Amino acid sequence: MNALPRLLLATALATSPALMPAAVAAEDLIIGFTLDADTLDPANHRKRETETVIRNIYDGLLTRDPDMRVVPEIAESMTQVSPTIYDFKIRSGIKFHDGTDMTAEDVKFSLDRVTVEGAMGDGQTSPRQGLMGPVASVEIVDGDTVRITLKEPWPILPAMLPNQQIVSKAFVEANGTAGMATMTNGTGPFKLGEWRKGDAIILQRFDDYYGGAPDIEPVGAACVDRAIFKIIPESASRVAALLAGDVHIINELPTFSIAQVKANAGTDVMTVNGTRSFFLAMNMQGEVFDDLKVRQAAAHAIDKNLIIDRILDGTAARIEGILSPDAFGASELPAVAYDPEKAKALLAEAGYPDGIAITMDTEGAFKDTAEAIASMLTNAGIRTTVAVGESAQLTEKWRTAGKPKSGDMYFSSWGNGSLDPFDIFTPTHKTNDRGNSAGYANPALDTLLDSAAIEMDVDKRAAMYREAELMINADQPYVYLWVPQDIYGVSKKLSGWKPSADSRINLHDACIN
Amino acid sequence: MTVLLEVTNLRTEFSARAGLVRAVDGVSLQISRGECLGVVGESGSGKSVTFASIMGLVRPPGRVTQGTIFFDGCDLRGMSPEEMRAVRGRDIAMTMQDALTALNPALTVGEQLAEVLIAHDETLPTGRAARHNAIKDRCVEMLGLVGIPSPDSRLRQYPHEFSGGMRQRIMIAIALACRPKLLIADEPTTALDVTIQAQVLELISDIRAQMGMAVALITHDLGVVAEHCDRVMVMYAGQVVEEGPTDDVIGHPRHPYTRGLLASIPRPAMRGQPLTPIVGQVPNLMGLAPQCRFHSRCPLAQPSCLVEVPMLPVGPGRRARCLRLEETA
Amino acid sequence: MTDATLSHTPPADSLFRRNLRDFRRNRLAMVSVIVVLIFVIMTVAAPLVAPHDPNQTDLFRRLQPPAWMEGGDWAFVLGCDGLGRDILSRIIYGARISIFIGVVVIVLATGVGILAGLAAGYFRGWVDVVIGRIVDILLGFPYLIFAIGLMAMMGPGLFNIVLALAYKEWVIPCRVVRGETLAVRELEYVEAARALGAGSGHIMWREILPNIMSPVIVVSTIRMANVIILEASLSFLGLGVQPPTASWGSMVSDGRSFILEAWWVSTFPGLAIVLLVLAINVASQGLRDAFDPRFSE
Amino acid sequence: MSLSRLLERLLQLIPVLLGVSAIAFLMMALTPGDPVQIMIGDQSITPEQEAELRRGLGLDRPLLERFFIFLRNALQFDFGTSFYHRRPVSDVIAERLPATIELSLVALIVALVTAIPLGVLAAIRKNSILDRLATVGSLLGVSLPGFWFGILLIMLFAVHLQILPVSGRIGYSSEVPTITGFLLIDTLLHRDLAAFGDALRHILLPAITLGLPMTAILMRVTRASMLEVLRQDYVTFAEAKGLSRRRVLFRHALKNALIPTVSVAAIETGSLLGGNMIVEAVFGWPGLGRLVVESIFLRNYPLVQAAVLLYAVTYVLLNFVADILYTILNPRVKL
Repeated sequence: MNALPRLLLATALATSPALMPAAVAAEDLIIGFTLDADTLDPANHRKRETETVIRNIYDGLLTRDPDMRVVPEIAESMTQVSPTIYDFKIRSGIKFHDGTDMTAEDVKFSLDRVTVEGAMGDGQTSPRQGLMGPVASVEIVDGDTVRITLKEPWPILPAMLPNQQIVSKAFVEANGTAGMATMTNGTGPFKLGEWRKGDAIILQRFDDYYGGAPDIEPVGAACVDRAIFKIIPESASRVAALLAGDVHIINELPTFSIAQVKANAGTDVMTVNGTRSFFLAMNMQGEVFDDLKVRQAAAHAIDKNLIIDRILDGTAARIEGILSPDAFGASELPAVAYDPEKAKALLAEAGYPDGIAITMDTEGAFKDTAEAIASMLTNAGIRTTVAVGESAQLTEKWRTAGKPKSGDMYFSSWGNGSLDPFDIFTPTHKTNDRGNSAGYANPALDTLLDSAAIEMDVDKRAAMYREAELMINADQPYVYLWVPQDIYGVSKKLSGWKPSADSRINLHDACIN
Repeated sequence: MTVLLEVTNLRTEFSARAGLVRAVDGVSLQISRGECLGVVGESGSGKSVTFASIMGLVRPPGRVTQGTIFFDGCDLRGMSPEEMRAVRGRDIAMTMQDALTALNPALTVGEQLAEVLIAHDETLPTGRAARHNAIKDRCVEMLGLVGIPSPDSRLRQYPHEFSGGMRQRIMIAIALACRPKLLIADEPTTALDVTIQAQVLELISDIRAQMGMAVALITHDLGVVAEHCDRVMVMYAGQVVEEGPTDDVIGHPRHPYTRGLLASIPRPAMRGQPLTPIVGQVPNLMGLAPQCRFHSRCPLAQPSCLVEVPMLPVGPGRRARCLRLEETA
Repeated sequence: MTDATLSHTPPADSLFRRNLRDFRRNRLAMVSVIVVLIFVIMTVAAPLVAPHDPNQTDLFRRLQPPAWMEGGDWAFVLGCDGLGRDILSRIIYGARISIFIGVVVIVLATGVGILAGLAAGYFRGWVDVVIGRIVDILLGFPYLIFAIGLMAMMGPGLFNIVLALAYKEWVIPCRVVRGETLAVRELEYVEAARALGAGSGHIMWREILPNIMSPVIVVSTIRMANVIILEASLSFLGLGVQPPTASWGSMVSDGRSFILEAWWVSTFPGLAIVLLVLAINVASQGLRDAFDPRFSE
Repeated sequence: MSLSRLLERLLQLIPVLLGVSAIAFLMMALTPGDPVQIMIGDQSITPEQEAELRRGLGLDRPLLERFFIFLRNALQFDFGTSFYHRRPVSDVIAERLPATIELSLVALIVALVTAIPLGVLAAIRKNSILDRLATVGSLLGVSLPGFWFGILLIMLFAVHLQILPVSGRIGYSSEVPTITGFLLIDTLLHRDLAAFGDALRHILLPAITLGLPMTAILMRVTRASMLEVLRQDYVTFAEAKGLSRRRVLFRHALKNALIPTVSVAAIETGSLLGGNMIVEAVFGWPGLGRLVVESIFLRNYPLVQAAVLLYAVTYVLLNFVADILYTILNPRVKL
């Protein structure tokens, strides 16, 4: 009842640096994770966090190493027969968790389940169909080779294939799509122990694991007996769990907690370059931002380096175009300098000597950064009010796919897990495309993006994206801001684990000392 | 007759925000066994507080600060709360003005009756079943005594299921359950219809005669006193101003206040004379100067009355607190 | 038993003792009144009182500790928040929003609740049934889910927050008033008034209401604190006041993510909530004691 | 309680549930935001594939038709498929419900066993140190935002003292086969005292955080009504009967004083069940509240509607319980 002294005590303790690590059973690896999996069916979800969990149970034809290179996993090799035909030779001796052998039949079944309309049963189509692009058919060409035929060239197929995992045909037929949601039978390094919904997903080492991609050392069964995804949505609680020694890895470590996690004796911070580009969309169909000078003024008003340094704690890479520095086709672009005086001059030239007043929409999670940007804009004559909205509402307001939109400015982002420009450039910049929040319309760019999407020559393709980047750098439909790193807090007992740029947490190689 | 209750120089004070209030100031009284004492006074005269003090029921911020209370030879003020608890309900019982508020709405009548027996009656058998039956029999007997029809079935009912007169009877039954030596009946009839009033008073008188218990009948109705009481005591502003045998006091009041009281109510003896209310107001009981408290309203007041006035004997068993008794003789 | 304590005329002999006692007894209430007054003055005179512009960001002061801690600065006594804004100034300006939300929601809710509760408890019958069903439907919705749903539907904004909170808040005084009315309406003095030919309005307003106000006041003061916290909860879920406006709730909520590293960001506004709510309660208790002798034993 | 009264109660459920369903449905329908767009997020998709996804979720039908389909199916206890979990909503809710109920009940017990004795003591010793402490404590209780207080508790007991866990329902060393879904009961049924202790350690901080405001409210209500009751004539009369102090206080005073406490507790239990999403988020408690809030933000219509309906049923049932308790305590009111 008497809460005050307790509260003060706790507050005092919260500031003390001496935080002892605690003991956890040595063979359990525990991850403090933001969200529970929606389902454990690899073909029936649309969420990154869900895939992170599933990826430790199910392997794919291809996978990515921590440096985002695509390497064979269940496939032994990949051959591109023609721009629209890919052959995958399936590794032999792979077993499902139930002990049955995995065959090319299972691979075909798994891919059909995702790509064929109505293949999920009950007339349902996999929500992941869109991730497989223009796949026309999947065939077994001889006993152990699977051939994917495309309707049109789609060079990013290899980059997208790690998103699909292989299931057992017999198991799916026995349990149905309904059963797949909670029951698993994969080929991955872990099998499902227990799923305490909303609380934890307990994975157990699969001893007969074939070893995973030979290109990613070490090859073999997983290091730990059990890997547990413990769901802790609140970031302060997640950090507390790490500091208390309850967990060994936490994702989405807030930037302001970096110093404390580093200072704590038993814990450390690991980062990896992210794939999500942040930007300010300016409504080019609106009254003020249809003028290039005003858009340039906004770009000059923002001190990106200061925000990256002070708010993001240096954990982000500055961008001048939409592509992340790690993405295919990324290149050095002319930088827009921080110059509030120039911004004011540009505003005056555009006919706004007294500046302009605008509203910037953003989600609650980015409120801090948005307010910092808003105060910079205001200092440069663009008097900005931040309006925090719910993501669902903002999506509807800004991602109109060509329909007229209201609003001035939108602080937002677009993810690019494949690091292929097609995935981010086209939706955000092609005329009337889904994510074109700025309402940018440039026929020349549209043509360029369309041909780049199906260009098979790697160098030519990169050059095309370089050209596209220069176009948007000049037109400035967005103020391109930065690509933040993914930040993980880890226990010093952890070894063999590296964060991955696609936000996956692969636990195959992780050990607890 | 032997003295049952003897109170000497009782003083009860309440500390209010604005100061100390002497609700009872130097009250002395006696009640003999089997006697019925009428206590008369306006609201705020201290009559209820006097008896609450005797029962040890003055609650903070009130406090008995002075005086002695002897009951049946025992010093009540010297008793511990536990000893006092044993006296209450067993030897001294009390009924309150309104049975509707005095009976607990959430408990059955039977429970409220039985609990007094359980608390005090040491003659009850110890065996569980026997004890239960004995208590029930006693309850039925008590309800029957106060005239509740078919008491057996009504024990399980709640107070709100009875009529006003019945509730009053139940309250009396509870008070009498342990056959107390003294019953303090605090305005037993104010809340009742006139016809029921008479019945309830009759009931108290009957039982008093049966049990030989003493009764302190607190009322502002001199008519009730005249009819039921052996002696009467008139209180004003925390003090006793006149006491004596009922017939003497009512027939020949000596204190100007008693006279005023009698003049302000219709009486058969005064038929034809106009009613004369007492003018003025009861004085503040806070920080009163030591002087006659009635003088501001007294038709006989003189400057010489502004001194402390003791109770003065005015006849056999009669006293009054007035310096001008010769003018009322 | 205290029917003798009717007067307030000061007697000469105990003036000193009485004053001493009164002082001791009222000191707490006086302090509370002063605290409430300070907060009210703060809301009115915020621009004069606040040392800084509450919305002036300075990223070089991000999470600067309070003055007495290492790295602190007496110009920013309580330290700075995640954008380097002065926490003290934001608390001072934030009082406006929090007090506004708390007072408006409670006044609205209590007014509606009393009317509905009196009607339901007094008339009973179909009035009670209709009001009861509305109350049931609203109470059937968990408070936060309802508020979240309303906020999601109507969009952000101070007015919408007030609506989202008051929409259900009135149900609480309504239930209390109804229950008390049911109990009181059968009492004899009410029956007496009815017998004397008093109209329903008169009975409800003059006979019943004054006798049931004390639980209503108790519940309302408690709820006011709750409303301020519910606003904080909406902020926690990202549906609170719009930036850069500060409300205490949103400050506590925004600062909670820093609680491991920069406890001051959410602790000081949290203490402001506690202090104001505490002061309102103690002061109202003191006033009630003074004006209602029934409570002043 | 008569049978007809019971039937009447059940009949009262109908308008409440209909009203709640309609409001919930309308609210979701009128709220901007498209579940399909949210689901697709940043990933590429063709318009045909998007239409297929929409059809699969049943969102291609007109609003009114969707409402009637929902009602028709709900009557058969079919609440549809969760957009994200791709499983029947009833399954998803059933998995989360026991955790929420368990937490709420423990919080309720914590609140009752602290609030009633404290409220009674504070009333009996009015203006004493204890009364003042309890009053200040209860004010603090309602003044502390739960998410903030919860994190402070975690800091103290889990991070610094390391005597209680940060989050979750039970550790991973023990495996408890589900019988009731309530871990505190299941562990006892398995005679696994270690696991029971573990579950108890996990539930302690969230239950205190959740129960604190309720404790404060119940304490204040109990104190106020106890003071009111102690002024009543029947308490004086009970004293005059020479009853023991215990009997006067607990049988005569408390039984009446508890009437408002019980009604407030019943109402507040509803808000415990519906108001614990914040505590669930802070303590990583795998309950329903968190799921529902997430579902509102993700526009997972079927789950929100079913959960709201469930809350409404719970609320009506709780009221029913409160009514029964009210009659037991207060014979003046007839059910």
